[in-house]
Amino acid sequence: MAYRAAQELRDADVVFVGIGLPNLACNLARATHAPGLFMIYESGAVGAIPERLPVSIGDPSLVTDSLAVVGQADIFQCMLQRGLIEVGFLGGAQVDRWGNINTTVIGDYANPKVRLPGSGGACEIAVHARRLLIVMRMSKRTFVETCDFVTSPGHRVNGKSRAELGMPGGGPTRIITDLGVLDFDATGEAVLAEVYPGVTPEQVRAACGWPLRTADALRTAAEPDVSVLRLLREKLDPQRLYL
Amino acid sequence: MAYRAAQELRDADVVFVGIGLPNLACNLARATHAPGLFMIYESGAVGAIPERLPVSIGDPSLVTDSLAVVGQADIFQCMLQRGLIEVGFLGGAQVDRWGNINTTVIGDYANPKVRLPGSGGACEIAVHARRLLIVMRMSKRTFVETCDFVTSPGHRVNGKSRAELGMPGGGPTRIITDLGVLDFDATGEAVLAEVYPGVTPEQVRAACGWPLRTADALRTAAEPDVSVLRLLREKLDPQRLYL
Amino acid sequence: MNKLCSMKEAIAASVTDGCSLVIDGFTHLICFAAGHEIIRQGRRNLTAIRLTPDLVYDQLIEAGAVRKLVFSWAGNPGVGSLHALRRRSEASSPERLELEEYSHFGLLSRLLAGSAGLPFWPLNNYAGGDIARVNPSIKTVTCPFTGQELAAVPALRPDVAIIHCQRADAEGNAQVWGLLGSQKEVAFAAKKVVVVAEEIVSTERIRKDPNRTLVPGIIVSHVVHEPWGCHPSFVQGFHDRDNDFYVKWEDISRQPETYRAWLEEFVHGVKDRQGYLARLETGLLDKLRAKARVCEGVDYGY
Amino acid sequence: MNKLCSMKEAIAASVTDGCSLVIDGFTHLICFAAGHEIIRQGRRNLTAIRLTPDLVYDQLIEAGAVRKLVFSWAGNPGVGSLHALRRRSEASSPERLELEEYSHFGLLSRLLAGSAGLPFWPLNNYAGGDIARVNPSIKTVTCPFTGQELAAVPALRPDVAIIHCQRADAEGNAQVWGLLGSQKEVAFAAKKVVVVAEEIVSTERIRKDPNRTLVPGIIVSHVVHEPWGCHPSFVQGFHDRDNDFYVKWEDISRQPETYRAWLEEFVHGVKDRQGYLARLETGLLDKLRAKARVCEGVDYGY
Repeated sequence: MAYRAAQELRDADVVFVGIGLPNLACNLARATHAPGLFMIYESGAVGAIPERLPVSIGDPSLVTDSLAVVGQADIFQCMLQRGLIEVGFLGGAQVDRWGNINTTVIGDYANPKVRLPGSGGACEIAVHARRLLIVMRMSKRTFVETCDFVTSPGHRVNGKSRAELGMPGGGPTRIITDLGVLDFDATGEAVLAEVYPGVTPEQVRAACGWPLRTADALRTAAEPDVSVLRLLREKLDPQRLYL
Repeated sequence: MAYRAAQELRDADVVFVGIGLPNLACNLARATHAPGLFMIYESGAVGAIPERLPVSIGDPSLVTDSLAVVGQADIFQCMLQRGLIEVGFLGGAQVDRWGNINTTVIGDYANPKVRLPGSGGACEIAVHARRLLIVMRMSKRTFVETCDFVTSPGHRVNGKSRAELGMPGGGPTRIITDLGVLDFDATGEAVLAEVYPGVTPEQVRAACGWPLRTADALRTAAEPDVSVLRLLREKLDPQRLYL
Repeated sequence: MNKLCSMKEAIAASVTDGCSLVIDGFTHLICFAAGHEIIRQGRRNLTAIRLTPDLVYDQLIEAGAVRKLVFSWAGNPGVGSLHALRRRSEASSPERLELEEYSHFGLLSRLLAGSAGLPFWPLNNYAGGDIARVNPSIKTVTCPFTGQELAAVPALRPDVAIIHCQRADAEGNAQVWGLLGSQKEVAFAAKKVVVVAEEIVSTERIRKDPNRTLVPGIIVSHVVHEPWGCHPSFVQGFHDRDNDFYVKWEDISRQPETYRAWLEEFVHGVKDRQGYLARLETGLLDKLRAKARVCEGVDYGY
Repeated sequence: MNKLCSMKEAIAASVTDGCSLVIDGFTHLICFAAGHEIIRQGRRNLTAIRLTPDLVYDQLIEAGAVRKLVFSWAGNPGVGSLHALRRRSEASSPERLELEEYSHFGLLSRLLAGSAGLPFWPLNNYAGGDIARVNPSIKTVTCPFTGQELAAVPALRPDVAIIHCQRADAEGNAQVWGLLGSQKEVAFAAKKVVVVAEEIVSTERIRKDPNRTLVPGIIVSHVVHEPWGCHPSFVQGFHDRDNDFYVKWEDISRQPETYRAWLEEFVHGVKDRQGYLARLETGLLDKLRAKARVCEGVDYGY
């Protein structure tokens, strides 16, 4: 997943980097095909070049040798809301066919089965980033017909489109899963567009909580080569926190 | 005037310092009875202790050795609008009996006889400072029945009180002139409260463009002693910019 | 004015039962020492506010100090959950914690309004998601120029803010570098500010680099000298984050029994921060101490 | 990306006839060199924006480059008037300059909205005075929580911002200390940013002290190396304000004849900033050069 996510990043993209796997994908992209990737962390580090894989988005290694460190008001107002962020990265506990994401509760909000961490900056990243990448492992429990709670809005929220809701960002462009990749069609619905080698479309559909449609031209994803795997395992995530 | 204005300042007051005479008065107060005077300049210098009399409120001597230097957004939002400023100091081309001040135009706004610099931070200082001191030389031309333009609001603006207009600051407390001092009565009207030695109430009234009332107990101001005069002339304003 | 005092005195004088409180810091500069002292003093019914309530907030919750949490992301960053918070907020919980939640930008906007002396702050926006639906404090405002509808949140003015910094003078002029989080906004929004510093320096030294001053002493009421007061969080230029502790915390905090035992040993069982530090594994502080990366100074001459 | 170019190239590529422009700086870091190059290139019909239009804006006006001025305080600070501005705005003037005026806080709020990507910004307030009466861009907005009526101003997005700084790298990462004015807000509000620096340094050197970076290179399109580009304004740590010049300017600018003669000699009559500096009184730069007051560095280690 980290490898496939990294492939979505282009050199010189300005990326709003979240904790965990997105961070790993960005570091991989920077170490391979996108050395000019510009990483902004919601903690305030701008143009960071961390020497170690940061465990938290507020790791001190993000500060040392970054291009700028600013308050969070500047990050959210002058970078995100101002429209400077090209790529946002989100994961979550649930996603639906419109790319709505839930990171708040499983069950009823007032009386939840599981209390999750909440939005953090996710809601505004979903609203403002020009391209949004969603990275999540796939199962019927996580890819759901309807999210228990919409923390971060996708292409249609409670029946309304992004345009109707006045969202400046472009919305989700892809969902990168452990089985394949979902793209979004013109109506904003996620469709299966790419499978990993050895995975069948049926397997993907079986792991999806809604009747997943398949794109006309189904792609097969490339496998990471040995050097990339070694980079991930030995250098970027030696503790195997996200692999 | 500088001496009389300085007397209005108390040790530990947080003062929003403007250019020119207010600046001189603050430096005098700091050099005499109010060493703890805390000076904030609209240029962004907080807790400044300038080594020379700053010619401009943006002089580099205000920066060196100040306690903090911040952007103007912080000065206006977090200091002034937040209500941290105890004393503001303003002058102008015209003042009326309610303490409204004009620093914008003489004559009609669209077609002015004289174009003045405009508000700068004066309007918001008048709105927010808890105590406002006005420092102006007195004449029928400057102490007028009605200001040609109200740049900075006093106690009554176009017939409305500060409370009606929702102004958080206390409004003008005194007008310090070259002839004496005007206080404001309960209705917000300026009345003659103090004359300098050798000045008669009649002289003051003759220099005022509205029928100036006299307070019940008229005070006489103390003269600055020789050491203060020497301090002003030799140390604080050796170029006699404001004396 | 010299505002120096001990953590015990600062907390006793500023944090009262039922007050609203921020112990700020975004992963960086989180003053665990202040939280522990609040637990020791037995404060109750606090409204605890922070974008990222973390371990020390969870400890306050477990210790019974908190009635209500105002937040935007509650977890053990990079590791897992806040278990006291989960126990007090999931369906099976007997004594439910009151939660008021925003996104980061939303809660930050409340603090921005508080710090700027405005009654509300506009932001773009909550876009039809469920956060605004379940939180009645998120309303809308219409731009008087474009007619665009924006989100609006009300000003937040916490009773007390506790701000940890690298250095401060005795008047509370506090200098911070590295991650700034929302420390400035929190300090200006609060009614009372406690500054906690790794190092107390002369006012003269503060004046040598005025652009580094994040919080001016005029808004500060107490100054505490508490080196290592942020462990296991970090202080740029002083010590690293104790990542191992964050990882271990997941196990310690998952069961109420081990959680309580930890509080007993490291909070109730010690008198002050010195006592806490003395109980840490030998050599840990040396291991966490920062390797110097000193930048050059700049010229303030004219 | 290396964005270094000459002032001539930067102005030619960014400032077009009829565009809106900020040459920012609050007494500090005012880039006179940029203003003079704009005059030399004969730009016309500019909308010139700044809280404090000063001598260089007045020179742009006298040279016929400006159609409209958006401002909050127009004078020669500490000395007197801007005479070209007065000649073009008082009753007897034949060709009237269009003026749009605010208080400092009002105009700054327009830039804050622009920099934050919001359509408007609220502030408290214009309180019944005449500024809001004569400026239709100042409206009101009602707080959705308290019902309080506040002033509101629309976002300002200038076409070009010119930001002078102490040092920048070739990508435009700009570091500033001393007075910060509204440089950050102006840079983020603008559609195109030109950074002018006293010193061009390596990116590595910028990265040594990231908290000093005021403008990140990602929003910068051109970088110009122009030492002494701010004379007679000042650059903390580099050179003092030339107060004598400001005082003398009152006499030079009062009469159109002497004013035009000065422009002829110091702007039209020279090729670039080097030419301007060569015409200054011998020894002046040495006199103005800052006496060093270098602060200590801070530790970014972990």
